[in-house]
Amino acid sequence: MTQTDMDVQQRLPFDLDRIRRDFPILKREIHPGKTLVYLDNAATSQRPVQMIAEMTRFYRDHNANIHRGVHTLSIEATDLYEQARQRIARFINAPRAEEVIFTRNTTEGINLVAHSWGRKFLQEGDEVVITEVEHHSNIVPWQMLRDERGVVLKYIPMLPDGTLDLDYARQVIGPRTKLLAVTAVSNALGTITRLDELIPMARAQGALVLVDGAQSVPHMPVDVQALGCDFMAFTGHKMLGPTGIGGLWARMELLEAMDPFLGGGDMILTVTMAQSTWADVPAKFEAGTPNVAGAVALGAAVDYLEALGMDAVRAHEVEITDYALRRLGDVPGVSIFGPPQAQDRGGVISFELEGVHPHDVGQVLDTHAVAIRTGHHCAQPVMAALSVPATARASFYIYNTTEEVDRLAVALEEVSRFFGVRA
Amino acid sequence: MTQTDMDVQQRLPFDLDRIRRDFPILKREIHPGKTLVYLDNAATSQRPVQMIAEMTRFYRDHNANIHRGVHTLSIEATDLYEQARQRIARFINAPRAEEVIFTRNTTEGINLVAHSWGRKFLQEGDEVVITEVEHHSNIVPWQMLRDERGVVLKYIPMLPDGTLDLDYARQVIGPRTKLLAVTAVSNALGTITRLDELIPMARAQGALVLVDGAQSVPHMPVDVQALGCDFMAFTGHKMLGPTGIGGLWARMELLEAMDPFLGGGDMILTVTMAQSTWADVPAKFEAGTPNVAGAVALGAAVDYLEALGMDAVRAHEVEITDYALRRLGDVPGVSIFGPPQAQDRGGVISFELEGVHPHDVGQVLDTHAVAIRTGHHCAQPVMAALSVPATARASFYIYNTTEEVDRLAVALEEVSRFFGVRA
Amino acid sequence: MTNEPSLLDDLYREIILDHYRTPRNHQEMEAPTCSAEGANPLCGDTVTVSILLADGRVQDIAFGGQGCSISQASASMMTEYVKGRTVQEAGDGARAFQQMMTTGEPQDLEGFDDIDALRGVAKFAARVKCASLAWKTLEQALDGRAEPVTTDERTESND
Amino acid sequence: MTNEPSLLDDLYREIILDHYRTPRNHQEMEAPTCSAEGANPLCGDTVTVSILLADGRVQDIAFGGQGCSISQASASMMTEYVKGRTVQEAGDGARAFQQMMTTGEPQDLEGFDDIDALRGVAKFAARVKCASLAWKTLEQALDGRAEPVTTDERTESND
Ligand SMILES: Cc1ncc(COP(=O)(O)O)c(C=O)c1O
Ligand SMILES: Cc1ncc(COP(=O)(O)O)c(C=O)c1O
Repeated sequence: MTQTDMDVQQRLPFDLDRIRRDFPILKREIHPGKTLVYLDNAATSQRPVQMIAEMTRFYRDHNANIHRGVHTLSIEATDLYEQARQRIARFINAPRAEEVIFTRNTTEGINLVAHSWGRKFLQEGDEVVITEVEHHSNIVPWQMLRDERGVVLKYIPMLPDGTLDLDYARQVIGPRTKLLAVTAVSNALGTITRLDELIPMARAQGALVLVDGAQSVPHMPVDVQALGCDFMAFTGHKMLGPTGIGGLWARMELLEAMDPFLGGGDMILTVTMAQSTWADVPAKFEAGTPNVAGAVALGAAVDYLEALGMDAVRAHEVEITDYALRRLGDVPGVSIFGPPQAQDRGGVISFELEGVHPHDVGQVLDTHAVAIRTGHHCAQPVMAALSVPATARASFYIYNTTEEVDRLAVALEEVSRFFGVRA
Repeated sequence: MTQTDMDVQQRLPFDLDRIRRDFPILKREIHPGKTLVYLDNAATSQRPVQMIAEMTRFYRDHNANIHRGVHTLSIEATDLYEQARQRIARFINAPRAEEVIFTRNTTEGINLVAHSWGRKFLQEGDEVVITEVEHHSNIVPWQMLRDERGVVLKYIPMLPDGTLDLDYARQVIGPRTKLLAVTAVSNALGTITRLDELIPMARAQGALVLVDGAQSVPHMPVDVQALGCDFMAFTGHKMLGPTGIGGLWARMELLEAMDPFLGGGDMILTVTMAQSTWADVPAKFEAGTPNVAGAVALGAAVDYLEALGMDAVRAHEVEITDYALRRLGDVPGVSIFGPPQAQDRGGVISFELEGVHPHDVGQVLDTHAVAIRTGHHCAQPVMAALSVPATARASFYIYNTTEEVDRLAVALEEVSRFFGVRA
Repeated sequence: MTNEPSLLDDLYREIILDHYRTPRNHQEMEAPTCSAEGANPLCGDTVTVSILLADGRVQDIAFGGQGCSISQASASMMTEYVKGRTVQEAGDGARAFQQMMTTGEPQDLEGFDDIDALRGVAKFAARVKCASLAWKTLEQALDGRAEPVTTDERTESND
Repeated sequence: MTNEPSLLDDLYREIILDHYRTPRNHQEMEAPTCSAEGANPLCGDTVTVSILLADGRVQDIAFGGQGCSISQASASMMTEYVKGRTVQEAGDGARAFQQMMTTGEPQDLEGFDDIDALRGVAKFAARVKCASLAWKTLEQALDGRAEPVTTDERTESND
């Protein structure tokens, strides 16, 4: 450990050694003698043993289908599933647990809103406003709705520093705006969007607000009531949970007014060959057997995060991002995209290395067991706005250390050497 | 063990003791001294340690997001995910692995077809034919499509013995029929539908055929090419796999012609703020981060079933169902719904006990640690056709023994005694 | 959470089985003042309640329908409780019953002694709505509303 | 499946890095007989290929675009291979290249010696489509087709 490193380590808000022991994958030697440095957390997080254990326990001790079962296992499974809903609701401060719909992921949550709310309540000519920094998940569903229903799709452009053009926002959000759909944090650049400015703009025009919380819910305290939004989608696999489970929160009046999404078992009240009627919220939106074990295990992931404290999680990420901005900034040839201050970012750093394509950067880093993501990060419009074909992206989470940032920085220097970019 | 029991046990095609050791939940004492008798397999199966271990291994050793990652974990995760697709494709004899779309469950698969094929290719007045024995999952999506698009929905009625009225089928399937959507096995009654008769009827009229394989793929050899169907939906949690993962198979030409389902990451080729283009099949239908670990673990479940051999799985279920039909038939007051011969059923027995409501039957059985399902089994039209409010249902799988059937039968006698129905 | 065998006696108290086997006021009524139909489609329970009101009192009450022992016994006991009481008292009973199902606590209400036998149901989340159906249907009949009652509220039950 | 460090030298052979740093035939062409654009939007790789044909032979060829070392080196090597050959030979080369990417086997083709350096890419599923892009674009240019090529086929690559 370097001196700087130790300084920072001491300021970090929680016990990293203890935390890292909960993530056995972090000990994996990717290549002989080279232990994993996992810096691809914006794509998906790693999983603590506690979450895996909860899932295993469910399958070994309580496994059954939920709802309508009168036997012990089914009652237990139902209770565990509904308890998970309550824990997740509390985590984002939802007023009522039933306002949390279990989905596969963020993407399904946004599609659910486009389908069940958008197709019912939007008319031709109504406007949906998105932004240029959105993940494809918060662009494509609205384009599909536009093409089907003649809704008008507008967007708030990105400024060169990766923040949104708020002056432009004030013009584009107008009386015809029915929905503002905006991410809380850009996964491609790390930018924290100014929801404190944007949500009031939309509300002043009578528009609803959907927040893509895929990169905020895992990384910082999120309170849907304090935000004043109407919909919030998020995903379990980025917050220590399993794959295949996510959540959509929405206000109860909206959920009650919306049409169902998928049709089938569990979302009905009555079915005859002629006609069906719908169950109450949340069942109305959860057709078929849900990912019961996934939901239960996501509950355990949320417990893990709550035990750390989301303020501490955020503080850790600010520290490590701040360190990384400085450390990477010192590597010859590296230029970093997005806001200069760690406070204005999630734990995400997108960068380029002069003279080396991001793909090659990622490939060579991998031989050093340093895992980063390269490409467009499902945000092609951001790449277009930056006029780059792709970027390299390092992203952090609760278990990352400044030592790992150092390994990234050293490896980047070797990448430059390998490609002969610098003498 | 009784004498009859031992006779049957000897004819059973595989080593039940060995299999049962793979399912630790079967040793659980639900109440002191009373070990679980799990007879709710049509709702969901139990999970072998091998499947749970595969999932744990994925999370502990290979966990990453798939596609577009250049680092080792991401490449491994992608390979494991795509290998699972191949194993599942082989399991149902799909001509190409890419024809298998990962879904959450059967319900999502059927909704995907209704959405992406139905809304694109069906016109007002076109006919979709379903049957009276369908699970709600194969009714409600078509009712929703009917109400949205003016498609005409017809159905093949059920005869009193739980089989379909094939004469009526010949009338109702006509030149305007564009799709026949039919289950392979009724989950409410166990009836194996006559796909060998129904599919040729539909094809002769130029209609496509969707098979709901939720109750066939887990329990018997299934070959989509031999069947001659066009779509087949199934679900992992009923076939030893985890919750939150299922499959939809469809012929490649259809998948290529269909519109996408959900919009977002991974299902696109290019995205600009103005317009997007779609990725190739299967990615086109898998928006967002899929249930990677779930798919991988489903692959392990399929391996487990293939190691047993699906012919043997089916033979075991026929044996045990045959035994149960006779054993339960001897319990005073029990009447069994559906076809009389085990050969004509999946491992499902729906019944009523004279003078005791199914709910009460299930409740009292639970005190004997015997887990059955009671209610409408997501098939309210079947209940209506039988003129019963609900049924009690015992359903079997690879680990069930004739001894467990005996425990069910004895417990049923006690239920009658408890409610004072018989002296 | 689990159904211990010893709990079974809590659920199926002798008096409940008695009402199930020999339901009181289980008949048709010629000309009710008000009536309501309740259904619990997920279980297949149905209850109809018919009431003859005069002078603000329930002069006569009858129930019909089919369902599990809990739903039918609860309906039978409800009719015994309500008969002869004022509309106000009947409503108080319905609210007390809901309270008992939610909390599992005894209710200090005149005429509730037998009904207390249903208190054990509160431990069986899956059965609470069976027990509640008759009482909700009663409330609906008294409100004079016509829409059918359902008890399909996920928040209250996991059935 | 994994990227062993020793494999890195298989991927980035010196001759590949040389073509990347000093690409051959990387220029514009005034009046090509045929040309095509290829893109790999998921990686951000683009390649344009312009060909001057005469007497059934590639008299001149040029490429443009941007992308990773593998995609650009492959394009550079492709142009060297194709220049002066018949249309038939160019097509054979493209097919042999695909074969090499699929099987990892050396291809017994005159003029393929340098190109053999790209054989190591076959071990890197995520990079196969980078290497293939130029060759697919070549085929498209020769077919005289106008639609842009993409290499987004999940079956061939996990990138
Ligand atoms: C015949 C049939 N179809 C469809 C389904 C729905 O399956 P899932 O809940 O996994 O979507 C079931 C499961 O209950 C079934 O038995
Ligand atoms: C900002 C943002 N939105 C949406 C998504 C999509 O999440 P998922 O793939 O879990 O649906 C992501 C994940 O990449 C994201 O970072």
